[in-house]
Amino acid sequence: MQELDSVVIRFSGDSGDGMQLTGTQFSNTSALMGNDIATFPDFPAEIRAPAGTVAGVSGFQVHIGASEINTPGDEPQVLVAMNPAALKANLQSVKKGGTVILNMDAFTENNAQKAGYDGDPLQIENLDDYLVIKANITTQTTEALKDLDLDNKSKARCKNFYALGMTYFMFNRELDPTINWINQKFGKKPILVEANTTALKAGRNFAETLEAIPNTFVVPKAKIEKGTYRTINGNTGTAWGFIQAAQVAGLDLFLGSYPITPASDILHELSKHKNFGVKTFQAEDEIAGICTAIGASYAGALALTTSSGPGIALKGEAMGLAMIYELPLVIVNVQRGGPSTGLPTKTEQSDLLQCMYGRNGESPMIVVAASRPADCFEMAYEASRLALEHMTPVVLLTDGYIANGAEPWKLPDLSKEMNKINVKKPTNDAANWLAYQRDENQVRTWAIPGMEGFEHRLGGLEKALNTGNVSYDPNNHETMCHIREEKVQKAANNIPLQEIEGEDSGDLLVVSWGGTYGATHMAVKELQKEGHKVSLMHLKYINPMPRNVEDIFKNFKKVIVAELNLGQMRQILNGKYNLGAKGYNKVQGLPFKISELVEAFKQELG
Amino acid sequence: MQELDSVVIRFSGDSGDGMQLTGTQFSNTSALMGNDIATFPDFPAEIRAPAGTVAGVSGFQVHIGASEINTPGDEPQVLVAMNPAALKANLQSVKKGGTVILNMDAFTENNAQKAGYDGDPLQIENLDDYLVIKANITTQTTEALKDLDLDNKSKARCKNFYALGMTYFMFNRELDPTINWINQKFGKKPILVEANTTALKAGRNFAETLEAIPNTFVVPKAKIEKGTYRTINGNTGTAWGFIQAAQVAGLDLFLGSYPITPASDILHELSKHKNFGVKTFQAEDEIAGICTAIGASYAGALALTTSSGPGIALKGEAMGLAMIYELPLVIVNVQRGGPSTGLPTKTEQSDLLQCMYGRNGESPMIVVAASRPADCFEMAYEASRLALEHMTPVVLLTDGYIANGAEPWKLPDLSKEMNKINVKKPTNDAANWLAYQRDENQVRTWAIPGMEGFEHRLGGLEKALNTGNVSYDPNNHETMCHIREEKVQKAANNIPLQEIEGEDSGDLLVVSWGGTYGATHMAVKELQKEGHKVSLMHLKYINPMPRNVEDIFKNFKKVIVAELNLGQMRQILNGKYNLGAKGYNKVQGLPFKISELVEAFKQELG
Amino acid sequence: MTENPTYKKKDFVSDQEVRWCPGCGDYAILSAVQLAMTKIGKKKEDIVFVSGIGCSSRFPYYMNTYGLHTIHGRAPAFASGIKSTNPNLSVWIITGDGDGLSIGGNHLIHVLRRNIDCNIILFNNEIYGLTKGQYSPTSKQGLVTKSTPYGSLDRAFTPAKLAIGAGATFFARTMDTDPKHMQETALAAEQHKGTSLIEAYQNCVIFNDAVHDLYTNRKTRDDHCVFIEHGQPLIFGKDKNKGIKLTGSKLEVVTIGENGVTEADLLVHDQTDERLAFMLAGMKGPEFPVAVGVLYKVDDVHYDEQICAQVEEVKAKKGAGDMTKLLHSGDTWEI
Amino acid sequence: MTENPTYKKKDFVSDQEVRWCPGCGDYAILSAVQLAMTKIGKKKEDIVFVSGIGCSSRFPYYMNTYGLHTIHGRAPAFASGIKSTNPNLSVWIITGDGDGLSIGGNHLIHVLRRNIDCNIILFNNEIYGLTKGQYSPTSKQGLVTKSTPYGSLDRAFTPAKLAIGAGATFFARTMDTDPKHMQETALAAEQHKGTSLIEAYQNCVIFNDAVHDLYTNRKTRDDHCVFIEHGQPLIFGKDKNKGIKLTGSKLEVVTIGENGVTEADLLVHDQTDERLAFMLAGMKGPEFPVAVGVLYKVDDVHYDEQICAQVEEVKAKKGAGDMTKLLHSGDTWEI
Ligand SMILES: Cc1ncc(C[n+]2csc(CCOP(=O)(O)OP(=O)(O)O)c2C)c(N)n1
Ligand SMILES: Cc1ncc(C[n+]2csc(CCOP(=O)(O)OP(=O)(O)O)c2C)c(N)n1
Ligand code: SF4
Ligand code: SF4
Ligand SMILES: [Mg+2]
Ligand SMILES: [Mg+2]
Repeated sequence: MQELDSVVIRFSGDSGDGMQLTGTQFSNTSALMGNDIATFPDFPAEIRAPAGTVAGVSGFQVHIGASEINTPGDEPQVLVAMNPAALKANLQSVKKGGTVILNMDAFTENNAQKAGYDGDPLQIENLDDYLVIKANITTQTTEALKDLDLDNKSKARCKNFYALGMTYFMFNRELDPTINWINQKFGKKPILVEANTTALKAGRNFAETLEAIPNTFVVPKAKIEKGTYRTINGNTGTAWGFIQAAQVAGLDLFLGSYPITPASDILHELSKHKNFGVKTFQAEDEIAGICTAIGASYAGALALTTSSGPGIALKGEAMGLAMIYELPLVIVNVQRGGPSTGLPTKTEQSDLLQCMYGRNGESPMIVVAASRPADCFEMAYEASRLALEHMTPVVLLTDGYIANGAEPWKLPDLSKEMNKINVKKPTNDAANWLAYQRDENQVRTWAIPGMEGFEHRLGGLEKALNTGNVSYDPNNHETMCHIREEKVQKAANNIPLQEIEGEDSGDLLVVSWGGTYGATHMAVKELQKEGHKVSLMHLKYINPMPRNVEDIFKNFKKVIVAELNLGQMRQILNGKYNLGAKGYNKVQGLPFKISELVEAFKQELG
Repeated sequence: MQELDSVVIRFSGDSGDGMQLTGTQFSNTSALMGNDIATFPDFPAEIRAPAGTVAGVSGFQVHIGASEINTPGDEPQVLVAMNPAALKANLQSVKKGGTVILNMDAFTENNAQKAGYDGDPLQIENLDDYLVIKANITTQTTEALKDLDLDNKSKARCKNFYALGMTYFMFNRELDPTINWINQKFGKKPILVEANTTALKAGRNFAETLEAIPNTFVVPKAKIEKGTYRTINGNTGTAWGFIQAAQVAGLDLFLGSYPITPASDILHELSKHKNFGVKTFQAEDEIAGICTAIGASYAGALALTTSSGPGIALKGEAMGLAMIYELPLVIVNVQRGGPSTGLPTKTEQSDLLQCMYGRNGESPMIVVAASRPADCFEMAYEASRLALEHMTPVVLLTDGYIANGAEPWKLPDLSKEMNKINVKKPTNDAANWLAYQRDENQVRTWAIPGMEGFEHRLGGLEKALNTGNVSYDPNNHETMCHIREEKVQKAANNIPLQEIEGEDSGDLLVVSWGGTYGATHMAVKELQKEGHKVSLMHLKYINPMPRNVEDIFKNFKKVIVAELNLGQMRQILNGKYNLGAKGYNKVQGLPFKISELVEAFKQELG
Repeated sequence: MTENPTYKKKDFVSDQEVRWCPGCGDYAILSAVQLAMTKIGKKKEDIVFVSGIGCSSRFPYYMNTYGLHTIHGRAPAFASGIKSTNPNLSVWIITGDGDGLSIGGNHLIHVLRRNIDCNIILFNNEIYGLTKGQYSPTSKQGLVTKSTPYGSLDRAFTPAKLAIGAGATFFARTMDTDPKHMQETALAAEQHKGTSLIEAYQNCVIFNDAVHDLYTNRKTRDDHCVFIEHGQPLIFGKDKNKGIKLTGSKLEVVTIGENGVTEADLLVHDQTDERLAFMLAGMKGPEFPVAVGVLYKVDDVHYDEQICAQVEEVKAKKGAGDMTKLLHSGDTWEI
Repeated sequence: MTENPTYKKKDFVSDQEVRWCPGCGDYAILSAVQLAMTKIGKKKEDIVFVSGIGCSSRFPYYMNTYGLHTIHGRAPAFASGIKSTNPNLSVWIITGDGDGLSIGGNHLIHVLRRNIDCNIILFNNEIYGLTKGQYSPTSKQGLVTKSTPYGSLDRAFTPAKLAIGAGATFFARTMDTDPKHMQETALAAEQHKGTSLIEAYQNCVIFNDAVHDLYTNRKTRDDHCVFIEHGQPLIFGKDKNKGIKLTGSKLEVVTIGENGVTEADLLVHDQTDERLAFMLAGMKGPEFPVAVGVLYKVDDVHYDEQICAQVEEVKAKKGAGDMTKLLHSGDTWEI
């Protein structure tokens, strides 16, 4: 039994093979056993692409560790390949020397062909560098279940638990968490409880007797902060963060949304929690999604709209309206691979400029971004807080990677750890109230229908200072444009100062933002260990930026901006601070690997 | 009779007073008499705001000169005010020492009140600095027409021609062009021909006998380039430029559009010219406008869509699709005052960033901008040429000011002065044709339905190199993103090098773009005359920029970017070239005044 | 419920100057609606007017209630959000034939489908007024406008047919020249639970003058409109001697007293009959009178009520939400 | 006209692998349409398939014709541009209940209004397939889906009613389990000049399995569908002994031979009768059979033809455009 600091495993098979479930079980069990984890579910683009094809491969990568884990890992050390297509899609990314577990039952000629192999995959692929474990997973599963009163198809469907059992043996995982889960999930169908449990145990037992597994491993508990933990993915965290904000603010929560990958799960999650006073409105399109939300905001709810790139493109006009109304609203963009329909199930950070500027006229908006799955809760809360306290729409950027990826989350103590939210209700002095009278932060107050004496009309035409009546006065227009810009900039006083990881000065400042934190953090840490004078500035507050950002830049010789696009944050920073920063950019629909970042930053260090 | 180099006159009255017509007549007559001119129609925001109110004032400013005229002038020297509201709205902008012609019939207590005067306007306004000419224009008009068989209301409606007649005397304008126009316009109703002609003459005669006009003026012919001239406004020029491009390319022209101020006139103008093979499709909304145009482009037409800011916001998703399809398409944005519904009838340049970035994903697009009314023809042509030759959507930016403003236009010799247009039809080798095979400029070819053997499908999902089939391959995606960006940048080889006005080096480089050319040109010229080392770089090709732009910057100590927004071009230039340029910005819904620019640039010069 | 104050019309007049062209039909509608507001039994602060963009859509500025002037075509969506958040509000949507049927057609049919309890007044002047006169989806084919100098090519929508086809539960027709009928129709709409769509024939004096003249002019109105009422036979004409008869799926104009036709032969209006409503919706001049009044009214579930009920149901079932519990739900572990 | 080549089904099969879930109803529709293409008398290069986004909207990739996979809901607009540019093309729109009726509802009703000569196949599976199972505007109220764990609240559209209300000139219903009927319906649609809307009941095995089972299952189909034909009485049932009777505006299911009912008492289908079509559109189970086949077909002007005709008319009137003349029109002067 060998002790490992961390290990990366990838479960891969056909869309129908249940790999997402298998990966999730492995992750959750490991988390419960005290490991730090990070996961990367990698869906095929189509619903059930033809069985057996590479396009139909569904993967789930999990990284577990005895120390801090921040990414799902660059290269899997173990690949479970349930069919030839899974082998074909993944082998090149497996670490040399790693283990490959194959379900030989699926390695038929027909399947090899579907996967695009022109012959026997085991001959065609060079497997010499790997430890290959061949198992007839399907037949062994059916065999293990032969006494059960189930049809063969249903029996074969348990093969993922059999495979899971094998990995549980290999990495000394406890079976109980998964058995508990099976009981809960299939409680009403005892036959399925028995089938899956039996398959899991059979897989484990088979592995134990298998000579091919020369070694088993143990990944000790991670030394992480004390507390109560759960695993969470970004979309769930986002949904919960909004519920919490509504609770703290004492408001109902309203979501107006139209389904789109990879944002739909926020809608799904919120729909489950109507007992929190949550209303979800599945609108006829994205425009109606945001417009119902603006209506709800006018009527006094904490209002949201959620979407991804193409849907956000449709919301631009209404976002501008919310901005000139000066009503609180959160717009979530779970970014995916663009342009156009692009790569819907893949990740990217290429909607930054769209969110900053994708509206007519001078239309400034607060923009924030979550850094990792477990940060989505906080940033959804922060987005809500800023929207309510500054009476403005706020864009929250996440991405497909952190939205679907899961990691352990130390549960916050809600009574202590959350900022207060100061809702801008007017005082009772209706007679002297003006809709666009502002406080020192240029924030107006929020009077809602039902409040006697505060009847007022909002519109998208330019407004007169204070009264908000329609005004075509040239100077007033200029004043209002400046005020709206200033209002957004003043939110800088209401956000944390920018932290940097590492020294305050040095040779290279790495700038990253949003969902890439795990990778940039690890890469910079590695370089720092090697003695390089590198620090990391990871931005979560994008507009306005924290007040100290400009000063931080001054103390570094070079700046490099790493992002999953062709240089959008770089364009903003260079334009604003004249940095002449270089970029490290990737647009492959995939998250950064730590190794590629290390290399790129080293190169920039010279 | 005094000779003037130039003069600025503003006709102003109630929306129903016919001031747009009066101003246009004065302009056209002056142009026909050999002056250079520039006009600025200034509409009220509402259709017929309540008669007599300031909101209902409709103005038309015209600048005529014996030398080059590029703007409608900073301050009118003559104001014709048909009612108290017109006086109220305009007096503060009239040059001290100027002439104010008042229609005393309209200066009733009631009208004064409607205009917001709390008493007699002539007492309240300090008119000491002006030469005030009071005339009972309405009653004198009806009097002059007393013998005509017309009701009094119709007679009174001729008062604008009476006022026009007065100004014609004052500036020694010929009556014939206007009388000809009246004949054409009212030919079918002789009574109206007579009424208006009589009013015009009566006004002229009245002015001649009027002691109050101490002096008349003459503005000699301008020394302008030889040729045939006509007046043109920007929207008409834009429409005609597209027709010309379609003719040269040998294609039908298709416009898919939805009406919106101030872009609708392009739709109206194109609708008139169906005999050029122009099809105009008034769609159900802006999205359908662009989508019908993309469909038309796929089917082989030169396809356009026209709109203004809020409508462009709706087109973002489809623009991204056209971009990934790589089909030719021109998107015209006649910019107006934003954000949101904003100031629909006013001008601004605040949609630049929206046009550059208002789409999800990495979605580069060619962007060009017209510099003045008479330039719209050429830039519409250029936009079409670039779209067709580079197989890409192209955004053409104009604005409310140049769209509605008119100036003389030296008619081009169509057989010589226009660039050829090289349509990218594939050769006949269907068997070896691939939809996304490219030439050295990364441009693919355009096969259209009806062509045998070229059947192919386009989609918004990422495409495989060359074939265009759907591809989820990570590296292919990155390659394609780079290729699409490169394709746009390569268009830099197909546009003119950037010219600068003035020396190649100096203390200050003024950068402007789009519809502000008249003002920045005049301001820089003035400073150059004063001996300052200032040059002007006026950009019409925005993405890509001409290849020599970066080098030009290097030779100036300072750069200032003047634009009608809060600094959008500045953000782009600073981000791209790390200039640290300052900006001179105005967001009042109004064009620049030369004087304010001169002052701003002087300040920057130190 | 506390007693509602008694309102006068002027209580609903805002401090903003009304800005439409002199003679525009919008004035009469505004006035009728302000009067109707005094009678609907709602407090001023519980009324919201929501509009899109267009001449007609300036309406909310002139109502001394809560209001939103939104963006072009989207008013039904804003209203849906408002009403779903606070079903106690009386929500009124003001839209035009361009705003509601061109760019906003989808939101209109979807609000009808969801049957959100609000009232829509569609100002149908068969033209785009605010943008200075382009044809609209209700313009008659062949109309010469700024954008169709050679005549428009599109077939026109009949709003009533579209609405009923989309599943409307209330549709009524009225006109700017009959303010009393307008007022009554507004009241009927407010009383209906679910989406009430009122088509108001409105005259644009500037860009499409007299387009509804046959139906709205007092001289010709009685001969070209049949004012329908639930349970009453369809009788019209200056002399109240014309009527509508139904045979199979065919409608027919008949004269009472001619060819043996008596009142008993006439079609009796049943406002709850969707198919009948669809037939009446399609009647138009000059052969037929247009049907004015409530063509269709039927009760059905309305979304805004349901969305609130569902929240209460789930609360009752699962208990009010407890965030700490939610965080700790499922698998957690201690470090 | 040159002779069209004779095609086999495989001529319309593209080189792209078909990617739907095993058992998805889309396969049958694809196959039926490929067969129909061999019979419409159009050259392959003159056919264009245009779709939005959804499982069904992958369709064009699988057709070896010209094609556009566009953006969500907008296919009718793209098709309108294509057809207005080149009316010689046979243009087919493929859409889903989400694509065509939710986000794309407006474009759908407007293409119907303009009556552009194209054919629309609406794959109605009453669910959003591609985004993994949210309810759609045709989902039955109360449906439990990913986005409605406590049941959906919206009332459903009946596509046929919506279409007829919008002014459709052709509406037909067919189903994935009857490929022959599907094929015939496609042919009838292509023959119709104007917009032809086909609603195809389609089964989504994964997210809404068997939703149309009553109508599409071979066992129950005959008792729950009435296959209508122009000029024929409405007879259905396994034993061909049931029929539909019309009294006033009320439809009724009757049994031939019972209570003295004979075939002569039955309603005879008249596909040109809009009001009748609207009635038939609304029939649904279990009380009524659904009407399958061509519910409505009427001839009217179609926009694409008109837009081209107008160009020709103006050319004839004003002569082909001459740019130099245009530049010199109106006032010009020499310097
Ligand atoms: C997104 C957008 N597109 C277009 C416009 C321009 N626009 C304003 S109102 C209008 C049509 C108005 O017609 P209608 O709804 O019939 O109202 P009416 O003015 O006739 O009352 C249009 C096209 C706009 N303001 N916003
Ligand atoms: C602008 C935009 N919004 C949302 C989506 C996500 N989306 C894709 S298909 C779809 C619905 C598909 O349902 P339907 O049209 O019924 O087609 P089906 O998959 O059932 O065949 C949605 C919501 C998208 N691709 N683009
Ligand atoms: S343009 Fe027409 S609709 Fe608009 S205010 Fe004037 S008359 Fe009324
Ligand atoms: S999800 Fe449903 S509709 Fe989509 S391919 Fe699968 S079975 Fe067909
Ligand atoms: Mg209208
Ligand atoms: Mg569907």
